[in-house]
Amino acid sequence: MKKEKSFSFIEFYEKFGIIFILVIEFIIFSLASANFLTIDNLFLVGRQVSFTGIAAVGMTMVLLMGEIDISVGSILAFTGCLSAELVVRYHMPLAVVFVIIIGVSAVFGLVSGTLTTVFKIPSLICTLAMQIIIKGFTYLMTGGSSISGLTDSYKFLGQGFILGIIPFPLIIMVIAFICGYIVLNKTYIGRRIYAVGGNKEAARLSGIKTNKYVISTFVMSAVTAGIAGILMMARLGTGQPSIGSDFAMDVLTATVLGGVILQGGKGFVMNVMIGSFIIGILSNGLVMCGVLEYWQWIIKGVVFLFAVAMSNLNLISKKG
Amino acid sequence: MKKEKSFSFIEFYEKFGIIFILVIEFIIFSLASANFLTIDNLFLVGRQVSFTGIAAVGMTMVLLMGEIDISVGSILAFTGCLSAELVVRYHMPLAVVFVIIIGVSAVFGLVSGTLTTVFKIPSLICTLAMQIIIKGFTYLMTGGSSISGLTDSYKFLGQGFILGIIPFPLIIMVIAFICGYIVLNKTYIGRRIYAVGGNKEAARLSGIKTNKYVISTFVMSAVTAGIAGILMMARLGTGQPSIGSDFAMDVLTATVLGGVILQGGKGFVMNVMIGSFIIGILSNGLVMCGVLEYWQWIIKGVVFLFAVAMSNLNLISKKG
Amino acid sequence: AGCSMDSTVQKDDKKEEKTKKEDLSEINIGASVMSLQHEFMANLVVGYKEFKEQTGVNIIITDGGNMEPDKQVTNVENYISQNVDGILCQCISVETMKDTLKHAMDKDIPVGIYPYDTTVGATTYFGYNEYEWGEKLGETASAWIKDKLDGKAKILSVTTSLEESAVERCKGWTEKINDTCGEDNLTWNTVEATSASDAIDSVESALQANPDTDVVLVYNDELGIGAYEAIKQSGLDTTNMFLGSCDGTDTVLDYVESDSVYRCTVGNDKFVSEIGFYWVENMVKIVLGMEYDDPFPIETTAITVDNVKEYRSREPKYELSPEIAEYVKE
Amino acid sequence: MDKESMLGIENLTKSYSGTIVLNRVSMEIKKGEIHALIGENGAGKSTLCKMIAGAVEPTEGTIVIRGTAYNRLTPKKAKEEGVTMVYQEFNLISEMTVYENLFVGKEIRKGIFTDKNKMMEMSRNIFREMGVDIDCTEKIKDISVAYCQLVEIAKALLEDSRLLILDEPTAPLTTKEIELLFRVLGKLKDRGISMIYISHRLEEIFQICDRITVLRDGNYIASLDTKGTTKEELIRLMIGRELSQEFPKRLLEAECDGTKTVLKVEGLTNGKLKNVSFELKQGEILGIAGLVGAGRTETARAIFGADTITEGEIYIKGKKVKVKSPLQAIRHGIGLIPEDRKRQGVMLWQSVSDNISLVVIQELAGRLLVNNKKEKALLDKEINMLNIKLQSVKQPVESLSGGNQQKVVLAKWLATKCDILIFDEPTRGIDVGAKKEIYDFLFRLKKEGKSVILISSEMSEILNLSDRILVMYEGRMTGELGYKDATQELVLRKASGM
Ligand SMILES: Nc1ncnc2c1ncn2[C@@H]1O[C@H](COP(=O)(O)OP(=O)(O)OP(=O)(O)O)[C@@H](O)[C@H]1O
Ligand SMILES: Nc1ncnc2c1ncn2[C@@H]1O[C@H](COP(=O)(O)OP(=O)(O)OP(=O)(O)O)[C@@H](O)[C@H]1O
Ligand SMILES: [Mg+2]
Ligand SMILES: [Mg+2]
Repeated sequence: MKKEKSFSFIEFYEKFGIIFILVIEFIIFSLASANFLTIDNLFLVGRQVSFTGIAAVGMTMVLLMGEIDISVGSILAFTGCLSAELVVRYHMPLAVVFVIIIGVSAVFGLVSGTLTTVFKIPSLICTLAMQIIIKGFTYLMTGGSSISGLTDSYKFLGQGFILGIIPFPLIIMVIAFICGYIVLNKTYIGRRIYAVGGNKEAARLSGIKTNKYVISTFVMSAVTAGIAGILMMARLGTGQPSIGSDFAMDVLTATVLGGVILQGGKGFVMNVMIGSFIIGILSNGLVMCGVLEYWQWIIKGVVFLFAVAMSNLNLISKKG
Repeated sequence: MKKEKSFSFIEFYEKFGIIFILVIEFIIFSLASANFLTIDNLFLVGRQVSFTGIAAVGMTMVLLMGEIDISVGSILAFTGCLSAELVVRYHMPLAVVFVIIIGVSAVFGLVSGTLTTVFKIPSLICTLAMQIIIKGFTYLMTGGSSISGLTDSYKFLGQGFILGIIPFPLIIMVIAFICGYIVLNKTYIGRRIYAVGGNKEAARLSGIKTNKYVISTFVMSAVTAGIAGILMMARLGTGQPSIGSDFAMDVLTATVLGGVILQGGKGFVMNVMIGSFIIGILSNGLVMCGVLEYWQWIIKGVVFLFAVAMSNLNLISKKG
Repeated sequence: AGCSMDSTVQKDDKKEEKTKKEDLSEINIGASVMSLQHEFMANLVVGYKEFKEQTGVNIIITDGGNMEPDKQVTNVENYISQNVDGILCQCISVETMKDTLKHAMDKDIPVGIYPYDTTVGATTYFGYNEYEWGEKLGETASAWIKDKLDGKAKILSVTTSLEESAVERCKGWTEKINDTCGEDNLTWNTVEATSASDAIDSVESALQANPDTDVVLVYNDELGIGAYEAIKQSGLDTTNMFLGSCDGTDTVLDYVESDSVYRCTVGNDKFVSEIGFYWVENMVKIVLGMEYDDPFPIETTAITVDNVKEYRSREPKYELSPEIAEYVKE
Repeated sequence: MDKESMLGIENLTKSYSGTIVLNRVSMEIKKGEIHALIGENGAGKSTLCKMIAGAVEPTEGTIVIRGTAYNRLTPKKAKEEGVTMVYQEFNLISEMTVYENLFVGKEIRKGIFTDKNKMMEMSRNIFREMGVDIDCTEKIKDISVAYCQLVEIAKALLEDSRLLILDEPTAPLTTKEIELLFRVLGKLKDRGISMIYISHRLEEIFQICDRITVLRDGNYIASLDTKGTTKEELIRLMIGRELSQEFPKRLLEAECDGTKTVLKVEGLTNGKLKNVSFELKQGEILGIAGLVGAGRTETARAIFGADTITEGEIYIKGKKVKVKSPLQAIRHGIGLIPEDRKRQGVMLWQSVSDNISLVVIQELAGRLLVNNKKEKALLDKEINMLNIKLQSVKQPVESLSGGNQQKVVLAKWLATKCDILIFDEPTRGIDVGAKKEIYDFLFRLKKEGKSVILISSEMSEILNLSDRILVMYEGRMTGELGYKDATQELVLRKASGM
């Protein structure tokens, strides 16, 4: 088979087209607001997106499997409150709290994953149900009120800066994406995730335990949401049961903007980070420019549509 | 090939298993609450589910295409407010309002459908974006406040009874399901919808304009949501911009409980009606039994999981 | 001919049944709150439960999910169908609830509602309204502006158009401050938020755009917590800054007490859980045909660093009124 | 019985929701032999092999692999025992590259990291060994069916297998690749690897197999040595009766009206095609031959409006027409039976009836409602004519055997009024009996005055059925031959661009 291996703009575009959207946002907002393009503000956005970003790493894996996880918002709230509870009420050290939270989130992921694979409950419905169940537990635990009294060392997780300027959660997000990149693109585990997501039957017949991999991605998604939960609680300085109702949709939007397709098997995790930033900068920029809330909604919707359509340009020209 | 042509429980179960869940609900709630099994209460539930039910007819068609429509909640709110606006401010007669609402909803559906098919934006993201855009328009139109001052003849649409006992919206819902059934299972249009949902490429090569059919289902979904919006507005007696934030998920849950699969091509619309009732009766029954609010969430989640798992029993036993 | 607005299946024997209640545990009260996701409502529920504990009255609590009026309608309809003896409803939208509540009253079910909107014709009302709360916050803020900011201020309102109560409160403080300080001296900005994490994002961004903001007014405590963290983390000089909100929940009282930038939260003379307790007691009185309060008396107070100690000095008290207490003993 | 046993099957039974598809089959495979498994469509060949490979769980029975008995196997377990299978339906991941597909589930690793370079190198080696020119970094979705098949085979060869099962590996291949494949299989056999070989092409069986087992309707019929049997005997065992001559007798020239041009294509050009021109006469069967990737499918799709054309004209019955979509093609009376049945032919989950009546459904419906009587009449007619084996018309197509699925696609198009029919590999994966039915059918169409374009990779089909043969090479027409002048050699030479 002959192949002309020249630089292909289409291919480059398909892979990195999403960056253009980010650049356009930058240009527009820099022109529109004097305070937008400051180091301070950019790091601020960095912190704001890091929670969605961290959870988006796990969500990417779930979407690569052709599944979906709607429960991350509830997990965020639950782990946030639980960690506050553990810190404030039981004075547990940070490391222990971390281990417990990761354990608990992993159990949530395990349940969702098992229900999806073994009981064949479509993941959309399964995680939707998990979402309201976990919400129920959150409120049973907190009685609906927020939990305050965190010490500064805990708050550092959400509010602190490294080198005096880089927000701590942003660093965690970048680490999460790098780990996600290595796992998905460099290890055999990643190859198998793509394989199972691309064609489950083929993967099964190649001797891959598909269920194990699907469940693992749900665990990953829950764990990343759990970590986001701890950081979010630290950032708010309180455990808040009511957060997270739009979280799943934000994470999902970031992931899909990043080019991960819902059918599974296709997507590149580093673009998801860019997707998160597109959303974060848009929210920040619109507030900076003082756009009316109602118009903010409309603009956001239009930008999402535009962004996804742009990154699909090569598809659009195809027939059928 | 030998075949034992006996009555197959599995097959029956696969088709109608969802009814068992409904029966179980009936039994449990009748035992638990004296007020549950009264004609009054059952018709009440009938009215409560009819809004989700009507929109579920359209959603079924969208899901049959392997697509999804998250924007129905916003359409519900928008059409509710717009119809209230038209009635209260412009004193338009009912028929005109209906025509306008159906037209406007159809345009929403047309936009979502076109973005999905022509611009290849995944429908989840596309309708998510449409949802916030339409929400923006709703608030721009109403300024955020509710619109009151409806006359009784309008309110009848949502609050009235036929034959003194059957709620009007329930009748509309039943009609909607019967129409859905006829269109999907008796007409050539339905055949083509199933075909496109089952294998888009094969359908295209069979001379079907696949895009046209996909777009039509989005239009159907938007129009049914629009009709639900008028009825909802009549039931509430006001145009409320803030309704509908969970509507899409409720409709989706009803549809999936009814056995329509998210991959498309498979599902039976009449079971979706049962799915709607399962949700409605659960909400009603739990209140009737005075179950504690947080526990209501947990129980609902568990019942959904159980219901879907049950209707999947035959799948679960299969391998892989 | 077969069309009507009312279901004709009526139970005529219902009324007799209702007049006589031998045992408090036979009484069922339906209590619909706006959304259990708000701390204020969660505390209200604490009061309901306390009352249930003490008397055995059965209280069925529901909420409007994500503040959805249609869910609340469904819940109240279910109460009616369940034949409860009284309904307490904290309306997300009073306009929306009107028809449904009328149905309840048509069936002789006494109804107690928030807000104070007499066009509903309810049996009793909550004695405060959102507008007044907003005004109270505005009053305190105005005093601060005059005192510390020479009567000139840049104000950031944090609210949401998704909730009627938020809109009312925001209107309350805006009008009050404009009246007291004069519109010309003020610059207004608004951001929207529906959760604490939302609030922190929007306030952070707004402060980046307007670092010279002096006053931040938030429609409830939950979002206030987000705004508080945003201000603290912005590193701005807060000596003359004013952050205030409504609800009077514990977490915020802590902040107010610690003399932070959180200067004020508007609350009631009673703790929220107490309100819940006495509010449901009031309804039980109605059911039993006793004398009851209408409107249910609540004083609005602005809690600041000056009076927070005093405000918090007492423990919540849940004391049944004598006539009910007697019933319990029997 | 001189050689050691590699695999023993004892009383293997499989039933799907009450329907027995394999009934107490016992057989034996010896070490180092190539064992053919033949039978009609739906005889249960694939099912039997899938059970051996652990992909399907048997209802009853035992599988003995080199002395170890198993009641249930998993794909993993089977692999560990050295059983490798090339499935009839592809199991490739279309979003992944060729080399990644080769190593799914057995990635070469350094620690937890994959060793990309090593995998690519090994891929290249295996393809070189097979004599296939393929770019390993190409994604599966970008290569044609034939290459997919070669990738599947390469994937199996990479395994350290002792028993290799090949389920119709040659179906999408042309003569050239089949020869290459057989050479590779010969090498494997020399290494002592046993093989089960399924094919509907009996010549192949005689070419490479040592022994043959025949299945019919899920039952074991016989095992024979290749040397002691004949094609006729095999056919008789397979279908339970004699089959007269494989190809139908050509019609006399006079019987068909071969003068009127119904379709004329001029200078068809797009990404894959270069200036393709030809004419199709009424009542003619026009064969198109070529090697894999020659562009035959592309030509068909371009005429049918499924792909865009950048240049060129299409004339139907002398009138210049624009065909921009399949719908327009159908309106002009063109029908296409696509080569990839699973992706382009059928709706797997939908019933046989829904599939067959799909194209004509609007005509079956008065205004809107589908006329059940009319539909039933149509279904009965088509199913009888093509002899489709099924339990009920409401059965999902998924549960039919491959051959019968193909017949469903044929039925769908025969139900239309199209008088120009393009058959792209119509007999791929179809058993001898059914093949003959399809051949007869092509001649019936011809007699009815319909025109047929027949694309096939089976040389004998092209030579025996066509009135004229076009040969393609790399997107171009390289020759046109009358059936009288055509020989296998000539066609092959033109197909190789010589
Ligand atoms: N998943 C399934 N559910 C129900 N029936 C099935 C299923 N898979 C196969 N069958 C049936 O089992 C029988 C045997 O099928 P199988 O695929 O083994 O045939 P085959 O001999 O390989 O035929 P072909 O030559 O057409 O490939 C067929 O009648 C088919 O309809
Ligand atoms: N979907 C596709 N996308 C990109 N390239 C394709 C696609 N399908 C086929 N090709 C390439 O197009 C060329 C022509 O393929 P085509 O299928 O038309 O050949 P063919 O002569 O019909 O061969 P065969 O049918 O025997 O595979 C091949 O090089 C093939 O790799
Ligand atoms: Mg087979
Ligand atoms: Mg081809």
